[in-house]
Amino acid sequence: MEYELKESPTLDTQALEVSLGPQHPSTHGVFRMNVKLDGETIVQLKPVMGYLHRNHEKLAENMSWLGSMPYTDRLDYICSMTNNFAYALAVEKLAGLEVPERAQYVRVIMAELTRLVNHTLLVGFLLNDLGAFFTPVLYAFREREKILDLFEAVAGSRMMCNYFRFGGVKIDVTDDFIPQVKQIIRRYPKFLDEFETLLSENEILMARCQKVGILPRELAINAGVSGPMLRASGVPYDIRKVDHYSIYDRFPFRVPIGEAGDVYDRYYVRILEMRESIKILEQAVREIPAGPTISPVGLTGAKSPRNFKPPKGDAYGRIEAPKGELGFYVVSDGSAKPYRYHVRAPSFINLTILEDMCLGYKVADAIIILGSIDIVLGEVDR
Amino acid sequence: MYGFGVIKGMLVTLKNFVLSYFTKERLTTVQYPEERLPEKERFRNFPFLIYDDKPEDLRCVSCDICAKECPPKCITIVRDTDAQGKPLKRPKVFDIDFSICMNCGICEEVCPFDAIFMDHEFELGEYGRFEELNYHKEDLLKSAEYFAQIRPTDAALIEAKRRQKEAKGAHPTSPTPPIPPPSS
Amino acid sequence: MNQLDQIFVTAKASLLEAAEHFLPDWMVVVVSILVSIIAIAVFGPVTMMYLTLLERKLVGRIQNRYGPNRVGAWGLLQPIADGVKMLTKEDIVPLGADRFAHFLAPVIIVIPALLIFSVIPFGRGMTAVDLSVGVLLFLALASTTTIWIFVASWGSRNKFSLLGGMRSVAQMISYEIPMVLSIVPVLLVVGSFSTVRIVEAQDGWSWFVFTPWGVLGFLIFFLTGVAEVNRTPFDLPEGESEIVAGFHTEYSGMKFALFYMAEFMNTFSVSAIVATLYLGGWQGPWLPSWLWFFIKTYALICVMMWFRGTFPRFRVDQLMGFAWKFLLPLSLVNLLVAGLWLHLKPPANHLVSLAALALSLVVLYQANRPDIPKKRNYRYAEAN
Amino acid sequence: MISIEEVKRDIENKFPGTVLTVEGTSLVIPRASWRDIASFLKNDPSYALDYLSSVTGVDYKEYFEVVYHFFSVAKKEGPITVKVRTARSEAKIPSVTPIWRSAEFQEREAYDLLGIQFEGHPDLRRILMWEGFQFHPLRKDYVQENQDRPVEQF
Repeated sequence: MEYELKESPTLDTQALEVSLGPQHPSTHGVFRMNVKLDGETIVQLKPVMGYLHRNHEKLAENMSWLGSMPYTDRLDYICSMTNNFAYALAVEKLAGLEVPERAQYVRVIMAELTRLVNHTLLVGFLLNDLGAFFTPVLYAFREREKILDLFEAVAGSRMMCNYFRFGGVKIDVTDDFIPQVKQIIRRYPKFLDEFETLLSENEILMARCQKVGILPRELAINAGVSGPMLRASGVPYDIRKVDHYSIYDRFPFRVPIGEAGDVYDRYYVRILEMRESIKILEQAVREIPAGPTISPVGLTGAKSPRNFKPPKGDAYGRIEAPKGELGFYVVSDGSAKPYRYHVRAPSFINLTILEDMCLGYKVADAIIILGSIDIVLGEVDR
Repeated sequence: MYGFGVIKGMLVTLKNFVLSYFTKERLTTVQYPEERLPEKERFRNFPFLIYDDKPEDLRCVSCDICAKECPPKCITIVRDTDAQGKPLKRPKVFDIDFSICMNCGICEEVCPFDAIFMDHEFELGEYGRFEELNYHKEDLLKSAEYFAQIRPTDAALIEAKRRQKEAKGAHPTSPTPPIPPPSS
Repeated sequence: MNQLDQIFVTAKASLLEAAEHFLPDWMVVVVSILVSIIAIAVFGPVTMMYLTLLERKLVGRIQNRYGPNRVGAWGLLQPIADGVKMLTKEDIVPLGADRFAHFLAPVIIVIPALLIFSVIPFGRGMTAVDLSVGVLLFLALASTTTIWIFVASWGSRNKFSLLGGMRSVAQMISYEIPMVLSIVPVLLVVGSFSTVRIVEAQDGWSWFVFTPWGVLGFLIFFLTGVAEVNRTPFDLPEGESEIVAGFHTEYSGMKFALFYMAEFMNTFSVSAIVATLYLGGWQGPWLPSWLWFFIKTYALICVMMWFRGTFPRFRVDQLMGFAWKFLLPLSLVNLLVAGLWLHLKPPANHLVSLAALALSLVVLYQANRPDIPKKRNYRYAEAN
Repeated sequence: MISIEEVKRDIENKFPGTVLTVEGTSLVIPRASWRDIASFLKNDPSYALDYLSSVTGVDYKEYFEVVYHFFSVAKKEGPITVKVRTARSEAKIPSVTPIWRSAEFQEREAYDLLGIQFEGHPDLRRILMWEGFQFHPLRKDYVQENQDRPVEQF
């Protein structure tokens, strides 16, 4: 998609080059967009990233397999549980570890709670980008707090959970965990209803978000867009449904899809996904069995990581993280350290088509398009 | 009807405004220094070293496993020696740089001697970034009673395990917990 | 009762009476002027300081927070602490800035904001200057703010500032027109530009907001007023999520505080003028007149803050569309409605004007229909 | 789900002369014919690999390997893992960005961190490291600071 700068026959005009970022209130971190403007219309947009780069992948090559687990927390620091999940899944695939039943349920519960956290926060931040004065964000924070308290009680930390282990989870959940999840399940739909009354039908929000940043279906697939963004463009592709990883084939949830592929669809698909997540949680809480939470083989990885040496080979494990397809490609040479460890970060790849979505729209639109992609710079820059 | 959604949104904020005066559910702010949230038992912050009866009796045998496993490598251990230069099973230096530590809890997990645990103490502000945050052995020492106080469930489990081990240890056949061979 | 009502007036009168004993006549006039000036010059910034506190408290509660509550009881000393902080902060001028313009803009922008106070009738007999062109003065002064905003944005030599300044100019010019047009019916009915006369015309409960044209005029004037003072949802010139802080991106310390002060004083004066024109100013039963005035004004300010706590921001083109496609035709229609109402005899005038209003609203709604966003239905992928 | 052997047979029938090898669950494709095979894999209706999930490079000390993970959104199948190898001295691989847009940033990343040149990439610049950075940090011979240094050295 190209946008032509309109030449005026009488006036000598020039495109205005603005650097949105790296210190900008709405780039969700240190992200920079080099923008060329015709008035307020975007003519060209070049994303610049890497300000938060710490060579995560090289770090992982220098420590034991387990040692990378706390570092995955810091990729997408809003949903550390799903990052752990993807890494554990990839290594389990590589080492051929079985995960006990109870641990599977705990993992699913954690992943879905994380999805709730992420999507609620995203909607709040998107509204902030739209110019709402922090009200939706703080409502989102209010509810997120309840879930983070739960994470703290179970894993010991609110955001940097470091809870998953190869072949299970670090420690069994506390006794009052299940009742508390039930309370969240009761509470959350009410909150979502209130949130939606505040936002979904607000004419200003609808006018701002509809027909903005349209991402056509074919381009979305071709550009490797994943997660709610892909589904908002009308592609019914959910890795939980396609790969049936962990125990997701036991949960009959639905996959919401959008039609226009604009910002409003991306917003609303996320709201609907949260409602589906609550259904998964309901069922998981009902069915969770008793038993061990880590396989005895996996214990080597947890108790003495230096003895954990997956066989030679490579594996690609991917999950439907809240932001999209989070994949870990791990190569083992049979030693206690990964030979190669690669993160397929959803927010990084979703940024590929940022320019295509923004051309021809206003500066204000570029901000909300970026907001609707849902990036976390910890994951983009790695 | 156009404009209706806007008005509904305003009613939601009005509801929140009014209810924030009446329900604790909506007004979630905790006035921190005066009010505090209850501590979660599993909450982990920075590590500390545990001793049983008196501060000289460290459980740590300076096996260096935690220092090797620590992902950001914030632990430094130097083994103590006796007068003849024979290495002793206790650390001479045990430093944890809190400016590097990322509270992951792996040291606690891998320690075979139950000597290092994660603390609940979080008010650790300092005016400097370097030596002030490098905690030495003396700063890290805390008693087993303290541990039992902050984490009763874990302490009970570990106490039971240790007692079992001690009972076994009476037999000459069972060795001390094995130290995994360090791999390159 | 009457005493309480006239307490400020009598205070000033007795002060002048005391001055008469040992001052020449012309000095008494000067003192009288000075008293009014000082009262306004003190009142303006103090109002601004406590409006910031009010806003933070209100929005805090809307967002389920406490708001400032650490400095003084209920945070009452917070504005003073903020003022001290602002005064002691480093004043940073960008290297490439036009130093003169950069300095001039925040200084001058406060002046029109203060001057507007001179025509506001704070209570019965409590108008600093009863100008025969009071409303006109308000309009003129309110629109000069734009110039200084643009000077600030140009002088800062920052692209974000420039964008903010341009947005500001475009927005102010667009909203000025429906704003002026929405006042015209009031002038038509009262037959005077004087704010005092306008209030007096709304004696008893005959506030203009209770007439068909008054409701519409009130709504239009209030909305355009919100836009005029750059408050949410029309705060594009300083839209912090898009252009960092708009025209005051490059300002710090006291210069920034001056912009803030101007904004809050404008908020107050716009609310005051809305109250004066449509809500009967200081008219009201039982309570002293000045109390009524402040109740009405603060109620409107609280509504503005409520807006701020609720709404996202418009986009530039939508903002313009709203002004030109919706508010402008509506205010023209309102003029016609007011004319009908004035010309016909009651009760026919109410009926006819209401009918005309309803008809034009329907027509406008239909005409704007393509631009109105629609609710969507979502489907789910088939299970697989 | 098509097995990797079938894919190999199909491609070898379609492109006579190319020799593919199967390693584990992945397909090693020679560099020279990679561009043609890539567009075949995307456009052939029996594969329809329209979704390139992950592109990454691995430094195997003797050679570089670029690993592609393909999925089919249309058929909900996958993954098909493709590996393309190149010599370390002259690391060049045809770019697949014109075929799959998702490779754009990932190839830039592989170029940045491993120094693999992707021929035909529209905008091959460094993406994570800064402009002017000399090295490629994910290479195994990249000299890094000592990880196990004692605290005193900080």
